Amino acid sequence: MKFSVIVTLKKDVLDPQGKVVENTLRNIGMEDLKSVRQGKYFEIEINIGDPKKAEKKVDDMCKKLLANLVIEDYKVCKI
Amino acid sequence: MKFSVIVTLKKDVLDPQGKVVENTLRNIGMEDLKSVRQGKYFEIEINIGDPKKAEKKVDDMCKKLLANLVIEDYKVCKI
Amino acid sequence: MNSSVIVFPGSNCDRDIAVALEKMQFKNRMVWHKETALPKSDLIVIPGGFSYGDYLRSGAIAGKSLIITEVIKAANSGCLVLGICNGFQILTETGLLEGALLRNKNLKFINKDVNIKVTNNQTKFSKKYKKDQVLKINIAHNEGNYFTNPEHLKKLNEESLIAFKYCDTKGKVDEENNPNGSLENIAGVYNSKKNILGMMPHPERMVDKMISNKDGINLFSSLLN
Amino acid sequence: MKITNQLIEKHGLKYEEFSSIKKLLNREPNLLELGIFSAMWNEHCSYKSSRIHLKNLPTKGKKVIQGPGENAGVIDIGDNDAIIFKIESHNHPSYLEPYQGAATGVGGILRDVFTMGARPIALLNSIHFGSPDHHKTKNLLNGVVSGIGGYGNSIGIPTVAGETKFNKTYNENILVNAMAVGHANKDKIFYSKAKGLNKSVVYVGSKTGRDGIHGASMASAEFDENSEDKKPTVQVGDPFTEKLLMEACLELMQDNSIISIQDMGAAGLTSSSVEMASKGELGIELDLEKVPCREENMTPYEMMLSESQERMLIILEDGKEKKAKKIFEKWDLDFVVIGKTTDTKKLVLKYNNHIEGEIPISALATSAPLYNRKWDKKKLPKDKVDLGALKKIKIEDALIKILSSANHSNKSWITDQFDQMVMCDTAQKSGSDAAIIRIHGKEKAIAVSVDSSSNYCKAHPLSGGKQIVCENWRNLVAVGAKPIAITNCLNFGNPEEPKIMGEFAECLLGIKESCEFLSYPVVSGNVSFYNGTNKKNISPTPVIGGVGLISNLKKPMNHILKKDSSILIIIGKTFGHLEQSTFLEEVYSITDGQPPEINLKNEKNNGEAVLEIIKKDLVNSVHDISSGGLIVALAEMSIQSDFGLKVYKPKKLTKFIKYLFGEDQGRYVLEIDKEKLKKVEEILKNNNIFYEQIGVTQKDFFEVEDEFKIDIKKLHKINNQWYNNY
Ligand SMILES: Nc1ncnc2c1ncn2[C@@H]1O[C@H](COP(=O)(O)OP(=O)(O)O)[C@@H](O)[C@H]1O
Ligand SMILES: [Mg+2]
Repeated sequence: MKFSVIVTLKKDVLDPQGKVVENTLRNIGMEDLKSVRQGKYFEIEINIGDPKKAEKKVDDMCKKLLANLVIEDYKVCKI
Repeated sequence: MKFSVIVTLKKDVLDPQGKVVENTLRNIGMEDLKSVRQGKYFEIEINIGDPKKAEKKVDDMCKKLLANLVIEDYKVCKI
Repeated sequence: MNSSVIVFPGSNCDRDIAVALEKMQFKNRMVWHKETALPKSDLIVIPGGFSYGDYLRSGAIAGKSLIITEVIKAANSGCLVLGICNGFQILTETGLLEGALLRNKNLKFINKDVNIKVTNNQTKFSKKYKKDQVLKINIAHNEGNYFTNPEHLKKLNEESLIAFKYCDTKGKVDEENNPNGSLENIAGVYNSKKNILGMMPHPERMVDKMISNKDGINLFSSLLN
Repeated sequence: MKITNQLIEKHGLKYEEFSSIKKLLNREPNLLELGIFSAMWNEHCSYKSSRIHLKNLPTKGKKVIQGPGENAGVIDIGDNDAIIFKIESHNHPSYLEPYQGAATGVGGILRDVFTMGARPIALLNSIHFGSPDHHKTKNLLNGVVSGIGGYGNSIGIPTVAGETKFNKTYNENILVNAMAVGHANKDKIFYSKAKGLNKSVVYVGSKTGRDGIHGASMASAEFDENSEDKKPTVQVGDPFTEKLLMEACLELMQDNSIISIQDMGAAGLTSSSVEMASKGELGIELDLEKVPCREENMTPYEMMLSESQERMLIILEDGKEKKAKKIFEKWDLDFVVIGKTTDTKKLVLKYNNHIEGEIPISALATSAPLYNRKWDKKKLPKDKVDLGALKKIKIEDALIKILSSANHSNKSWITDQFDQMVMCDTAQKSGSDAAIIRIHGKEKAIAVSVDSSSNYCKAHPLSGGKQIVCENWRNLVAVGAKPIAITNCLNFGNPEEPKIMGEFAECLLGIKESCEFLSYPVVSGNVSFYNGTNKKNISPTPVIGGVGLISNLKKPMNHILKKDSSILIIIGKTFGHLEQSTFLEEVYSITDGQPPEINLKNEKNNGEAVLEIIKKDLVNSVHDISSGGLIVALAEMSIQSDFGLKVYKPKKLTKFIKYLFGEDQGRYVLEIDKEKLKKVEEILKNNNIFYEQIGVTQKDFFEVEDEFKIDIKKLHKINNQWYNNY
């Protein structure tokens, strides 16, 4: 079973990377741009048949390693 | 209009970061794990009403800046 | 010999390279990235550092700056271009050099003195070195893992476009002496016309005995005549 | 809004403190004002528990240009050159988010240094983690090390020295102390004291966000049901912006535009504006709607208490705004005049022309609480360790055990992650007793080192405080530098407990005594209390950062053995003090007993003789003897070099183990050419200094006479495996 995990900085946390990317996109002529936020993406394959259990496991991974909940949020999706 | 962009390393490019995450997850007891690949995630908001045009613009951003096509693939999704 | 050092926001080896160039009697100028014209130069150097914080990908954003179009023009008309560390990354991002620099294999920043071998001593950058001479040069990078496609790699080898390879003190090239995971231990490459050199090691750090050694001197003196 | 007891408590204020606030204002404060008081009156900003003790430290000296009280200390190194330096803690944020916590720690201390007009030339750090077995340690180690590197490498300032220790006392509370050292022209130093009326107060740097707002989680009109997403967060560092800010400030400092400048550190806009006004005995008025904000709808409360990084406040001379603005625009940074200086001696905060808060500056600064907290003295522990009763261990095995331990393993796994060479003036990198940084374009250099020894301080704070200053001094001497001054970061537990306050008070007395005797004044520092959790306090850990001068750098001195068959001598007397030693801790897990005694007179004489010997070029390598004793010092010398050595069995011998592993203070090992020995002995005899020949260098093997012989390649391997296997 395959999941995607997206880890992004919490709303009020400074995102210096996103900011620089945003400015650069504007500078190279993308004027219609409103905003960019950057995050991390993981594609996780797991050997568990039961979707509920599998998702629970991936959720666990996020909490334990992939995201630091002090500054980050995460989202898990089955793909 | 909002889009998500996922940039991942091409299949034949080594992903040491994903590998390390994978090993670490195993070490902390996630035995059912099959594989992890890591990538970048962008959330892009854009002031264009026409979805086609907007998507085209985001695609442009990927080609021009967000992805390095020598080593990376990307995927754009409306969200 | 006139040289220009391009300074991006976040460049941090710009002073170091300027000191080395001046020590070697180059007439050097610093060029701010927002400038739209280059002063007359025989050599353009893109220095090390973290241009734009290395955000997104190292070198990616500097590769889109105003001055870069001028650098490309100059390079295409034969001007010598040297990219060191972040400069190498920028050169690959602009396409002036093929390939890409990935994260170091161990995922860590690496700063240490490593041995590299001069694999081609027939270029304007290397003619003062002996063939296969082993140099001890400092590296300091997060993304120095050189990668390219098989066709290009073949071309690099066939046309002697590999400038330096990581090796041991005796010149042996193997996995154990590959600090960052680069393909074939590549530490630096030329374009096909050999007027552009990109390298991860920092020759400008090796021009002063008190601080390190003088193994970088001959690169600059090669360029002088 | 009504100020409830709960609100007061959430702001970390005691009820008595709240009463004083009401008295000082002659009324109840509003929420904004309460927040400002809480920021200025907390331990971190007000030093309310520590001030009366800090006062006793020696802070003056011939070479001191500026002692404690400014952003950083300033010393004179001759020829119009000044060195500006300071150390600071970032312990709690680093425990929550090791990468960002450590990174922003580095960023913060750099700002303290370049605010004063210095270009930073070196970074150091002192990092303490819990036991390697603790489940959090590995992740914290990885995060902290890459965070320190991530910031320093990116901004392009070499990280050249530090210390890394593991001890279970830090299991729930790691220490991350960062030190920055900068160089300035003596006549171009900038201070925070405001001067003149109606001068522009300018905000420069990054925009303000809701980072690290104290107590922002509490309920209030602004922080209602949605307060969950406004939870206080650890700041994210942006070394890129800091690099721009640094270059922009240094550029602006070239002429005479700046009256006063102050970085926004803890308590951001609040502390910076109050500090400037307080020092200048002026008032300050801010128009908060002008503050550049990152988020929408930020309230005055949030703006004043935000701890967003990479920001500065500047008071400009009249008519300089345009020129200054141009510089900041060149570097893509915000530059906004947000207020002016006034003669009211008040902090007046306006938002869209409406006064939101008004507080006398003195109420926030000079009238802040000052406590003389109760403290207990700690007696010198009596318990003598009975060596005879311990299970026998072979010297070789003990040495191997120590050299392969987490605390004594080679640190290159860490230091390879730091750019140590950028700026091309690092003449001596990590790995030696002290790092050496050349002053750019000149012949002279400075040496820097940071040190701590919490075991000694825990056993007997007074001796520990004394010892650590001496060890730091010794490390500078060992590379041939004349020690000039120190900065200190005092990491302690909860000051409200008399025992902890006692540790603090006595460590400081010890520090004072050594500093006075060695003419080694304290020019800056930082206090970090409340290190610990659930009533468990960390061992007292004062960290000393020292700077010394090498007036003519010919060749950097270090402890790498240079030749075969040279003579090894030890300077200073060996008694074999084993209590509190690495030997007892690593081999027998014994951690009680007394720390070694300090003899300041010998310390000074020995050190001065070593300096003379180095200066006269009579010695090949020098190493001070610290934790692990003589044999560990010798092993370190040969591990780093291509030579082995042989240690003789001493003639007058009580116990070989004590001789080899004892941690008597004030000692050095010197490697000397045979031909130069006489000259060296002359110097030592003339100065009445105790010394012995203890061995000789040789090829390939590390050998202890009649005991064992081990290939140095093997020794090297033993010393280099811990981190890679962890
Ligand atoms: N976190 C660190 N950052 C930089 N250098 C470090 C760090 N930890 C240790 N080092 C370096 O490793 C060497 C050995 O450290 P240490 O044993 O504490 O030395 P000493 O006992 O002489 O103070 C020193 O050169 C020190 O600067
Ligand atoms: Mg030492």
